[in-house]
This record gives sequence, C-alpha cells and structure tokens, in this order.
Amino acid sequence: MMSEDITTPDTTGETGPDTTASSQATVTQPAAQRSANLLRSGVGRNLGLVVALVVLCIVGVITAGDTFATGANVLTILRLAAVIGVVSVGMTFVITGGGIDLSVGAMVALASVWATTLATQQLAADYHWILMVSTALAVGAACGLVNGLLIAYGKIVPFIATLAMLAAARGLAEIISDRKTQIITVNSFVDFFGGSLIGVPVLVWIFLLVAAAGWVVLNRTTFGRRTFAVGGNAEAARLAGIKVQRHTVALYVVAGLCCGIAAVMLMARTTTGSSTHGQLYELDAIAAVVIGGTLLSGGRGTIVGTVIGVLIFTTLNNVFTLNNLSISAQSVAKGAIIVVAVLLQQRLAARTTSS
Amino acid sequence: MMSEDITTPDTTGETGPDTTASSQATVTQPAAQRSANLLRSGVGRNLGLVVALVVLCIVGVITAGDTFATGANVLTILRLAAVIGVVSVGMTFVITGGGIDLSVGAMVALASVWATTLATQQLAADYHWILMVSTALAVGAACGLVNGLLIAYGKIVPFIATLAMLAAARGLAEIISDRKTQIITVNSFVDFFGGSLIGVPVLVWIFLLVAAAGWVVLNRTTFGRRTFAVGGNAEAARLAGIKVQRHTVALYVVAGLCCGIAAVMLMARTTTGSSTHGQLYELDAIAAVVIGGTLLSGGRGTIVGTVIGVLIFTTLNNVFTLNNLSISAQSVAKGAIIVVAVLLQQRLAARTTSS
Amino acid sequence: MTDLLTMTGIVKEFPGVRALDGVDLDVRAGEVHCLLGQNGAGKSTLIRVLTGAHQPDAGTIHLNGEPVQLNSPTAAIQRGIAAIYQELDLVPDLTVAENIFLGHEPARFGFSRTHEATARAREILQGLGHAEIPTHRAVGSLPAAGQQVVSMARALSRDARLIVMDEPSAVLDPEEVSNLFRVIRGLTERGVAVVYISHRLEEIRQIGNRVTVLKDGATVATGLDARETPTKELIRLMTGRSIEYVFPPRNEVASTAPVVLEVDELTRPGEFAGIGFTVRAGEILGLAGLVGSGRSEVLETVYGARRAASGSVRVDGVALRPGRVQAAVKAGVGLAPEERKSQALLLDQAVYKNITVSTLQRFASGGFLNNRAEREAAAGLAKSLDLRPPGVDHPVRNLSGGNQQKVVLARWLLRDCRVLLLDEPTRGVDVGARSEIYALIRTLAANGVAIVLVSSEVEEVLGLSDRVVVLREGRAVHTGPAQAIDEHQVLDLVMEGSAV
Amino acid sequence: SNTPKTEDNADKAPANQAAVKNDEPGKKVKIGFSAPAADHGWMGAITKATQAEAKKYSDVELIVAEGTNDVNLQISQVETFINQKVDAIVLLPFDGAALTPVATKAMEAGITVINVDREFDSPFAARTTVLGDNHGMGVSAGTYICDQLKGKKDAVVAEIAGIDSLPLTQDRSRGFKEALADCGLKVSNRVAAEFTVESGEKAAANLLQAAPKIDAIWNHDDDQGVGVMAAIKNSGRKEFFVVGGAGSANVMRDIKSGNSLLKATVIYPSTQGADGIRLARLLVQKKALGDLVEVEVPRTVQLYAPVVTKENVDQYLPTAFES
Ligand SMILES: Nc1ncnc2c1ncn2[C@@H]1O[C@H](COP(=O)(O)OP(=O)(O)OP(=O)(O)O)[C@@H](O)[C@H]1O
Ligand SMILES: Nc1ncnc2c1ncn2[C@@H]1O[C@H](COP(=O)(O)OP(=O)(O)OP(=O)(O)O)[C@@H](O)[C@H]1O
Ligand SMILES: [Mg+2]
Ligand SMILES: [Mg+2]
Repeated sequence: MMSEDITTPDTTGETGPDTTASSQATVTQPAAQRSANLLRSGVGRNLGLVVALVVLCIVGVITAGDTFATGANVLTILRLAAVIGVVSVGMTFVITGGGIDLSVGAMVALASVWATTLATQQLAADYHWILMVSTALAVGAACGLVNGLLIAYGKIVPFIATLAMLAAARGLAEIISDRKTQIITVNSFVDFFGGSLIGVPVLVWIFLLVAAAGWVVLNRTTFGRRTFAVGGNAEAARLAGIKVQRHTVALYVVAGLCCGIAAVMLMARTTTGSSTHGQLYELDAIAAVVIGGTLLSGGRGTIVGTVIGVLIFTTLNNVFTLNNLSISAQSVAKGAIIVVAVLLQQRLAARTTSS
Repeated sequence: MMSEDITTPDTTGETGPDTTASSQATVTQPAAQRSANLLRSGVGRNLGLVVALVVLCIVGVITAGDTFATGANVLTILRLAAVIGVVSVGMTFVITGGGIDLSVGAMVALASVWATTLATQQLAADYHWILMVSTALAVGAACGLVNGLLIAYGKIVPFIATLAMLAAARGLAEIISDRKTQIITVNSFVDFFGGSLIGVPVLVWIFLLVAAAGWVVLNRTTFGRRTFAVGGNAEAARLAGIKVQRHTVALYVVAGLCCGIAAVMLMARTTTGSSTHGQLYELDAIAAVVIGGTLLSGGRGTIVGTVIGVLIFTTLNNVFTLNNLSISAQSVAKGAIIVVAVLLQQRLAARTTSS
Repeated sequence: MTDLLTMTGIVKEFPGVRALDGVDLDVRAGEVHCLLGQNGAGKSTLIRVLTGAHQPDAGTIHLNGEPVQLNSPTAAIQRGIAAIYQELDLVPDLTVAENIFLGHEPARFGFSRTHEATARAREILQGLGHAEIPTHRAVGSLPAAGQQVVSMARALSRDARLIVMDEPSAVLDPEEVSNLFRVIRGLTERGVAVVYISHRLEEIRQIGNRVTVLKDGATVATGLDARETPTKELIRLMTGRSIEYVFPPRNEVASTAPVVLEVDELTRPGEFAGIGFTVRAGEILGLAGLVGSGRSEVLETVYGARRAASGSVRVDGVALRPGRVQAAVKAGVGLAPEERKSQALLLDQAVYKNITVSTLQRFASGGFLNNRAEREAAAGLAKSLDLRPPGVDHPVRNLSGGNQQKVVLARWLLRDCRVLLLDEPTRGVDVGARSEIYALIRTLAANGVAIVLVSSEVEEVLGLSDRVVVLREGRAVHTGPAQAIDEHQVLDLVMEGSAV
Repeated sequence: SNTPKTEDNADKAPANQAAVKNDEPGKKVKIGFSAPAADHGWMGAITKATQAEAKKYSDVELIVAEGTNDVNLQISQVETFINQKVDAIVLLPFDGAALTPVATKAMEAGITVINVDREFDSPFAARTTVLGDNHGMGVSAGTYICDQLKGKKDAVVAEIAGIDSLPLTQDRSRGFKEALADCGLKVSNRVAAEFTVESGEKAAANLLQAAPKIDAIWNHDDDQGVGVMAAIKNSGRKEFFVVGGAGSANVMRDIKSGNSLLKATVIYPSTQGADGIRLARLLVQKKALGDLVEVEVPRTVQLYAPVVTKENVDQYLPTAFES
C-alpha cells in the first residue's frame, strides 16, 4: 500500500523505515547493552501502542473504576481477545509474507460446523473430544492449503483467492449445518475448554501459547526469517534459493490452522458450531495486525504489536460497554480513537528513534 | 501483495510485468497497426474477463433463456450494476494510486442520510432536487477529503484511516437518521432519477458517464498519469516534482465523490436514505476492481476491467436468482466461479501476449 | 567564470549517522564538476540535498549568488536543477515517454498530448543515441541500461541549468559511455553545468574539469584539476591510504582440475542461442559483451531463474532440471544478480539478515536460529569488504549504493558454492573496496570454486578471468584465454556488425 | 402509561390499571441490554424502543452494549454485565444457542435474564422469554394470501425472505409454506434479502425478472419492503399484491391509503425489547404482571402476529414502529 511510500519522504526526507535504536549496536557490544537495546527497540517500536492501551485503561479506571480494574473484568477482556487474537496471529504470518487472507472468518465457521456435526460429536462422545479438535484443525488447515495452492501455484491474487474461499467456505458451512446452530453435547469438550488453569481460563492460555509460539517462529526460526524475505522481496527470496511457492502455501496453512484453533475456542465459548460464527473476523484481524505495525505490503511484521492491537480493540469495546455510551456515538468514538492511537504511535516512534 | 511477485518468474522466467502485445511494436509503426495493437492489448488484457462474462451469459441463456435474454433483464442487470459500479470506478482510482478505501459503503450511507433529512428535503421541495444531489456529493467529497488528509498528511496507513472513517461515518449516519429509514417525498427527484432516457434508465446513463469520465481521466489526462506514478513508485513521483500528498488527497476526494453519486443513485432506487445503505460495498468494490485487473499494490489500473468485474458479479447474482438456487449453493458456486474466471483470465492473457 | 552554485557547510544527519558534516561545493556554469569519494562518503546524500529530496540540518545554498531554500524537489526543479539519481527512480508500469515527462507532461487543459510527448521523447532519445528504445514500452520491461538511458532522457527533458548525474555510467558499456560524454559536452557548450559522480577514475579524466573529493561526509579537497591531479593523489584523498589499483596475480588453473560447470547449447529464443562453455574448479570465466547482449540472461538461465528452451546445464556431470532455482542451489550454484534492489536485497531488513538469507541452515539447529553466530559471520565479511558504516544491524535501505552492493556480494561469499555466478559484482563499488573484492574472488577461485563473471568493464573481465567468452546479440563470437586478447580486440568483437 | 407510539401492544392494552400501580418507582434496577448490530431497520427500532422504555422509569438504569453480530463479542458483553453486577439482563442474542452458556452463567450469578426474540436452547438460561411468533407470521401471511387468491389453482406466489441464515427466517418460511400448502399453493420463487432497504430493492429487482407473472408476494420485513416497493414501482408491474411483515408505520399508512399494491402486513412487534425491560423491572422488584391472577411473571410471553389490512389498520397504526 502506498502509505509506506508517502509516509516518510516528504517532510523529513527519511526513507529508511526501520531505524530503531538497535542501529547503533555493534557486534562487540556486551550482552547487557544488547538486551537493553532489545528492550528499547521493542518498546520503541510499540511504545505508542502501549501508551494508547495504557491511556485506554486509565480512562477505563476513571470512568468505571470499580468494575474495570477487577480481575474478573481483565479476564473478560482477555477471553474476548483470545479468539480473534489467535486468528490475528495467523493473519500476521500471511501479511508479513506479503499476502492477505479474507477467508479467516469463513474458515472459523466451517471448522466449527464440521467439528460439531452429529457424526463427529458421536465419535467424540464415544472416544475423546480430541477428535472434535482435530477435525476443526484439519478443516482449517485444509482450507488454508487450498488458499495457499491457489495463490502460490494457481497464481491468483491473494485478495481474490481468499475472497472466493470466503464465499465457498461459508456456503459449505451453511450446507453442512443446514443453517442450523449445532449444539455441542460432548460435555468433556465443553468442560475442558471452558475451564481454568491456575485461575486463568484455558482459552486465555491457548491464546498466550499461540502468541508465544508465533513470536518464536517469526523471530527465532528459519521459517520466520524466510517469511520476512518472501514478503519483503519475493523475487530476491527466490533468487536467494528460498522455495517461495512452498513457503507461501505454508503461510496460508498456518493461517488456516489458527482459524481451526479459533473455531475450537469459539465452540467452547458458545457450546455451538454455526455457519454464522466469525462474521467480519477478516476485518477485525487485519485491523489488529495493521494497527500493530505489520506492513500491509509485507516484509515487516510483529506478533507483539498484533497482540497489543487486539487488546486495544477489545479493551475499547469493554470500556464502551461499561460506560454505556450511545451505540452510534460508540462508532464515531471508535473511529476517532483509532486515528488518535495511530497518530500517537507514529509521533512516539519517531521520537524514540531520533533520540 | 505477493502474488504479483511470484506470479511470473518461476515457470516462464519473465520478470517484466507488462509484456502485453504492445511490447513487440516498434517505433516506426503506422497508425493503423498502432490502433490494432491498442485493440489487441485492450482485448488481450481483458480477454479472460470478457470470456468469463460471455460464458456466464451463455449459462444464463441456457438455464433461463426466456427471461435472461430479455431487454428488461439486461436493464435490470445494468441497473443493479450501476450503483456499485460508480463506487468501483472511484475505488479504481484510489487503488491505482496505491491506496485503499474501506469506507465507501459508510460514505454512501452517510451521504444518503444527510441528503434525505427533513430539512434537506424541505429545501429541495421548495427549490430544486439539485439541492439533495449537491448535499450528497458534498458529504461524499468531504469524507473523502478527511480520508485523504489523514492518509497524506497524517501519514496513517490507508487501511486504518478508512477503517476509522467506516466506523465514524456509519455511526454519524445512525445519529443523524436516528436509525430510521428516511423516505424521500420529493417526487421530482424520484421521477428524474427513476426515469429513462431513450429507453435506458437514467441510473445506467449515470454509470456509463462516470465510467467513461473515469476512463478518460485515468488514461488521457495528466491527473491519470500521475495517479499511476504515485501508485507505482511514490518516491519517484515525488522526485519528479509531483505533489504526491496533494495528489493522494485528490484521489480520496474522487472516491468520496463517487460515493456521493452512488448515494444519489441508491436514494433514487430505494426512494430512501438510510444508515444501512451500502453495507459491505467495500468488499464488493475492491473485488470488482481487483478481478478487473487493477493491481492491489498500486501502479496499474483499468476502468474497463473494473466495469467488466462489476458486470460479472451482478450477472452472477442475476443468473443465480433466475435459477432459484439456494443461497448457500450460490455462495459455494460463487467462490468456484471467481477462481475459474481468474484462472481463465490468466491463461488467456498469457496466450495473447506470448503469441 | 562565475559560480553557478555554492553550497557551504552542508550538514545532514540521519538517526545515528552524520552523513554530511560540513560539505562545501561550488560549481561553475558550463563545467563538468566531478564528485569523488568512497562508498558512503556522502555523495548521493549531498546530491539529494541539492535536489530538494533531503533537507539539510545546516548550511547554505546559493544559486547565481542568491541564497535559496530548496525544500522540495519541485522547488529545485523550478530553479533549473535536474538529476539522474543513483537508484533509478522510474515508474515501472509507465511507458518510456510517460516517465520522461513525468511531472511536466505536455498537456492541454489537463489532457495529456500523447503524440507530442512521444515525438519529443523520441527526439531526446535520439540525441542520446538511443533511437531504438520504443517510447511506448513500459519502462519496467527495459533492461537496466535502457532504464538508465530513460533516466538521462528525463533529466534532459527539463530545461536545466544544472544537471546532476549520480553514477550514470555504472550500467553502461564503453560505447554508451562515450555516447553519454558526447551529450555532456553538448550540454556544457550551452553553458549548462554538470555534476558528475563516478567511481571510474578514467572517466573523470576524460570528461571532468574540476574535482571535489568527499571523505566521511566532509570536503577534503576542492577545485582540483580533473586532468592533472595524479590518480595516486586522488585515491589517497578519498581513502586516506594508497592503493595499487591493479588486479591480483592469477593462480594457474591445473588442466587436470575437474570440470564443474558444463553449459551446452543453451537457448532462449529472442535472448540468446547455442551458448556453450565449461568452467573448471578454480577457474574464472569472464563473459564480455555489450549491454543487451544477453549476458545476464545466460547467467539467470544457468541458475534456473529462467527456463531454457533447449540445451543443458550440468554441475559435476549431473544435469540440472531446467527452470528450477532449487535444483541449482542444491547442486551448489550461487547467483549474485545484477539488480541489487529488485533481485537481491530485502531493503527493510538488517544487513546481517540480508547476508545470511541464503545460508540460514548453517546458523540454525532444529529450525531455530542463532542470531549471534549470524551477526558474527556477517560482521566478519562486512569488515573484509570495508562496509560503511560497519554495523550489521542497520536496515540495508539506509546504506549507500556501493555498500548495498557489498552486502549482496557478502551473501554469496558466505555460501560454500561449487559454482558462483557473479553479475556485475563491482557495480558502484569504490576503488578501495574494489581491490578487496578482486582479491576475494581470486581467493575463492583458489579454493576451487568455479566462477562465471559478467562485467561491463572490459578491463575487469580481462584482468580477472582466466578465459573469456565474448557475446554479441545472444551468440558467443569468441572463446579463449583472457591473456591472449586485449581490450581493443574485445571491443572490436562486440561491436562488429553493429549498426552504430 | 403515556405515549402509545413506541410501547404497548394490542394484547395488553387494557392492563393500564395494574400497570399504573406497577409503574410507581421502586427499588433501583440496573439493566444491561445487548442486541445484534443494528444493520437493519427493525433491529434499530428494537434498540430505540428499549431505550425509550427504560427512560420512562426513574428507577431503571439501562446499560446498552454496542450491537454486534459476533457472538464472541456479545458473550463478553454479557460477561461485562455480570462483572458490573447488574440486576437484570435483557438479551436479544445474535444466535440463541451460542449465547446460552453465558446467559446460564448470568442466571447462576443471580441476575435475572430476559431472553428476547431469538430463543435460548436451555430453560435455565433465562427467567422469562419474550418472543414474536415467527412461525405464526408465516402462517398468517400464507393464510391471508390463500384467502385472497381463493380458487386460483396455478397462482404464482413469491417470497422475499430476510437474512436466510437466521432461524427466525427459516421459521417464517416454514409457516408460510405450510399455510400455502393448505390451500394447494406453493412458493414458486423465493429470494432472500438482508432486512435492509437496499437489499430488498436488489432482491426484488432480480425476482421480478425471474417471474414474469406473479399473483402475490410475501415480503418478510417492512423495512426491506421499502426497497421492494421501489423496485416494483420501477418495473411498472401491477398484476399482483404484496403482503408485508413486521408492521412498520410506513407500510400501515400505505395500506390505509388503499392505492398501493401493499394490501396487508403481518405484525412482528419491535417492542419486544421494551417489554423485556418492563418484565425485568417487575421481576427484580418482585412485582406481579398486572391483570394476571398469577403472582409470578410468566416464563414465556409470546406476542401475537395479527394480519393488518385496510379494515383494521387504524387499530394498529398508533403502535407501529417508524423504521
Ligand atoms: N536514509 C538514510 N538513513 C540513514 N542513513 C543513511 C540514509 N541515507 C544515507 N545514509 C548514510 O549516509 C552515508 C552516506 O551515504 P551516501 O549514499 O550519500 O553515500 P555515497 O557517497 O553516495 O556512496 P556510494 O558511492 O556507495 O553511492 C552512508 O553512511 C549511509 O549509510
Ligand atoms: N538499450 C536498450 N534498449 C532497449 N532494449 C535493450 C537495450 N539493451 C538491451 N535491450 C534488450 O534487453 C535484452 C538483454 O538485456 P540485458 O541487459 O539483460 O543484457 P546483458 O548482456 O546482461 O547486459 P547487462 O550485463 O548490462 O545487464 C536484449 O534482448 C535486448 O533486446
Ligand atoms: Mg551514492
Ligand atoms: Mg546484465
């Protein structure tokens, strides 16, 4: 997208986007300084977002202190964030790799429906709920695979390929479920995923795990490094010997898998599978990813930013609900707050890097 | 988006993206050959799309011949295409210029609501319906202006800025209309825009005019050239002395203006203004633009392709409805057809250019 | 002669880097003023300040004795300053004519006058000796040299008083360079001033009047006579040391050394046909030819980035699957492509990540990367290539052009290749680093790597390779030992039968 | 109570005596309200009516959450209400089954849950359920059409449904089909819109092409009906009559005027949320529903789906919603 191009040059004349604090670091720096740099660069890049989140929390405390700052409310926010958060982690991979996935919501719906058909539930009741989970994951991954193949080998623009998947997967979900909401009767499934571990809901644990795994894979593995390369310059990646097509397929499978996980979480939360699940998740997820600082044109991505982005949106919803704003005013306020948060993020990021 | 990068190289080894028929033409070609080339390249680039549309029509004739191939039905398709078509023309400009606009649907809603408030309608009844039209256009252009300023000068990624506008404009539309459907009582307005000229509905004329104007501006004016430049390489455009920021603002104003026109058309079609108008237009418009061959990353765009893209989607709906297909089956079929159309388009385009 | 342009005390800081630290430059009307300096010395930055693309943090600019503020490219253009930038700034999907007139399209009431633009573009291209470039073709589909010509045409299309050329000759072959010089002389005769940047000192001697030398963002000498100042002195001013600008001695390739790369009857219609050669372990094969003779295409086809229509490529006797980069990589073939920005670099990524991207497996265990090992390996190479600034954590985008080229090269040096295909490895690299690169290439060969080298500098091809293949219009017209042929013979071979 | 425009239904019009007594301010009641996104007129009217109703009581504090079609978000809104320790929750779930667990959780936390319009699938999830009669709507519309077309054996009947994936749409269509079958008719053409004016216009335009001759159309929703009527007007066709659904004021005025193709509409009250507020208040304040002998508020209140025609329109017009 353009913004990147016109963002920097005109007034400041900068073209390099990634001049974080670490640029001064040399190879011989001591470990302490290196980790200080790491911290500084991590915070620096996301400082604005963190500040936006903190401001939002402060507003929450001031306007609805007694309920906002309670443990239960924090868990409510986290539970809400968990489902869309997992989807957004997958989306971060796809976007960092230079693609986009509009079919996430539809994949969540299809996976939830498929995993809650009578047949699957019967099997799960007879053997183990793990069968339902694997069905959801398999459906998600398979949809992702189709996306990936269409894009990498069929050479269809990601936007169109995943738009087609959106239509097809939701239609299929409707056909399978006959547009009825399928209720989960496998209690062991609901009990496990609806439960808590050390006071933290299992759903939140899953979100944390997925986010942590996503961070490690994106920043500490060859797979992640290649994702940046493919998204940053696919031709250069190809000439550097990276299997670009295969990697692209893998990225969409990751996104599909995340949708499968999200479907399981949503099934647990609602005790249902339905073709209407996950509506507009594509917009929510892309918004969280982009506000988090991942470049829509690929080549730059951050899981931490995505997680903060998701938290900003969910906290916003929570604060709105607590404060009983008029619904239409909520929309207007949301738009304004998004703009302010991004502007804040830019100003603060510019300050930390130039100092 | 990535696809562009991985599209070509691997099997064919081409890296130049635009090796259309014209690449063989030499400097000294006579005018006749030049225009033949133009035709060839125009058809060549859109051949697959045209074929897809024709196939669709053939399917329509076979499955519902008696009703499909009537003049009335063709006008129905065109009337349906008109509103989203005008929005898509505006979207083509924004995307060609390297941006994106998610707020089109919300702008249509806001413009329609603003232009149908009691006060505006009263004024229009007293003086002329042109007042309603100008209100809608002004609201659309103003929203576009805000988008443009946020993106060009506020340096907010287009995706986020227009997402914020989406929320804000729809919220504002709800506040103004108090969520009521505002019925238009100015008969002169409805009569004019609901009428026909030489057998063709006024709405279709407007669509044709907007598309033609869009084509001329994009392909025959300096504004159009600069749009390609800004979208293709914003830094190069800046160094060439183009005022990139101002141009970007202008592009979003164009998109907003088109939304204002679309709002007027929708008002005429439904005889109402409503905050629920234009839902998901952003996806529909982007899909039409992208399937038409405009590059989502900017720098390449075609109005003709966009128009064909819009027609494909509307004809698809029409054929489905004529055949009384279930909505779910429609979804699945739609996904499949999109994929097939794009693949067809690519294969055929590849053939015409390599011959 | 009066000074047309005076820049004094120009300072430009980037986060963490002081690119310009008090630079002075004065240019007279009608002269060719050469700007010399090592990679990263600040030449391009100075140019971008002059053209309004960057805003200086301090310093003054006078044009014709008047102080001016150049706060946007438009401002500079309006004052008659035009530029050819080092990184080609063209819009790939626009046509040649559209690119030339970008920003000042011939138009009436906003409607572009395509015919007028085409006619005028053709005129300008003719003046540059490139009437053959089709004005309606998308610039992105032209080879690098063609794009460079378009970039020059664009600068000439403005009625400029001062034209800045940042390494315009880097992608041009000797004939085209003399073409360019003819154009420059024409300009200066009309009183236009030219600021000329190049790392090729012999060009400075041919075309330059006066020289300004930059070092580490400061002017170290100004007003030197371009013809009289001894080369040694120039190099000393630039680098602070004296460097013998010669090629390192050849190692003898044993005739028993195994043949590593065999290319046989390789053909891609329209690009090249019937290309065949072999390279032994430790041997350097040079490909000479004019720009557009198909050298890059041959390399890319050998590498599998393009699919051959017919013919075969064997490495160690095993045929590679055509059109498969993977197959080549697996067999130990590496390609350093010619267009660093589009084909090689991940501009937003740190230097070390760019260097290790082809060798990730080496720094990983179980898929997990060891960043420290990566950094250290990259830093070692950065040091031996004299990368400036030496840190490996900067994004590559912020490096100067020559230093970006060094990063590309470092990537392939890091990899243990059986066959290394080098396309224009020294493009834009300064004299100091150049001799380091020559030495490195020789060392690689000595270690048994088979190397194919493409360069537009005939001297470099001859000086470095053991054997040369001369290409003309996609066909090999000569194959033989490098020592048995001299520059003139090569030029005769490549030009023979050409229309010019 | 006062303005009949936004509250009150025909079936409890005479309850004023008891209602007045119930209306006297009592213990303060904090009520949370959550509903799907107001992406169509009826849903907008629901929220408006609910808010208006709550304003009438000095002892009611209403907290309205943003409308959403994401069940995950709606669940978290209910969780937030629980955290806020509201006394009652009036919940119009996007998907009844999906919101059942969290509603049950709210009930377990001692909060009175009133389920509106789309039913939970567990009796423990709500204290009281207020429902429209979707199946009944279809039956009423079908019966009316049968009556009007009496004797016409091969009549072409078309149906313009609402959002097809909602159970309520499916219920309406089922009822319609059953009623038509009773008189030997069937639905010849069926299209689905999205409850919005625009989608109604689009669906109708296509439908009119698909069926060159029609005798009757049932349109599920009067707000989308504005678009349907616009499309019909545009086509210039007049050979059929139209039956609406939901019962907006616009449509009733059309029916009253008598010169519209719209001959009747089937009421689907948009006051269900408002009724939910009243019931919630009564339940929390432990009051009885006036005019019932029973001391407890009933478990289910199903609203009636009468057919409005020119003959009886005056009776319904005052309570119709302005969409
Ligand atoms: N946008 C930027 N951000 C940060 N540093 C920059 C930026 N642009 C240039 N630099 C730094 O400024 C210094 C001067 O760069 P410049 O491009 O002017 O060198 P140069 O003399 O043109 O070298 P070359 O001969 O390699 O082209 C380099 O150290 C470079 O890394
Ligand atoms: N100046 C030019 N104008 C138009 N077309 C050109 C020009 N130069 C080359 N071409 C075309 O490009 C093709 C190959 O160009 P390319 O630059 O890749 O060759 P090369 O020998 O590798 O030169 P270099 O080493 O400079 O890249 C040729 O088929 C030729 O037709
Ligand atoms: Mg430079
Ligand atoms: Mg080359």
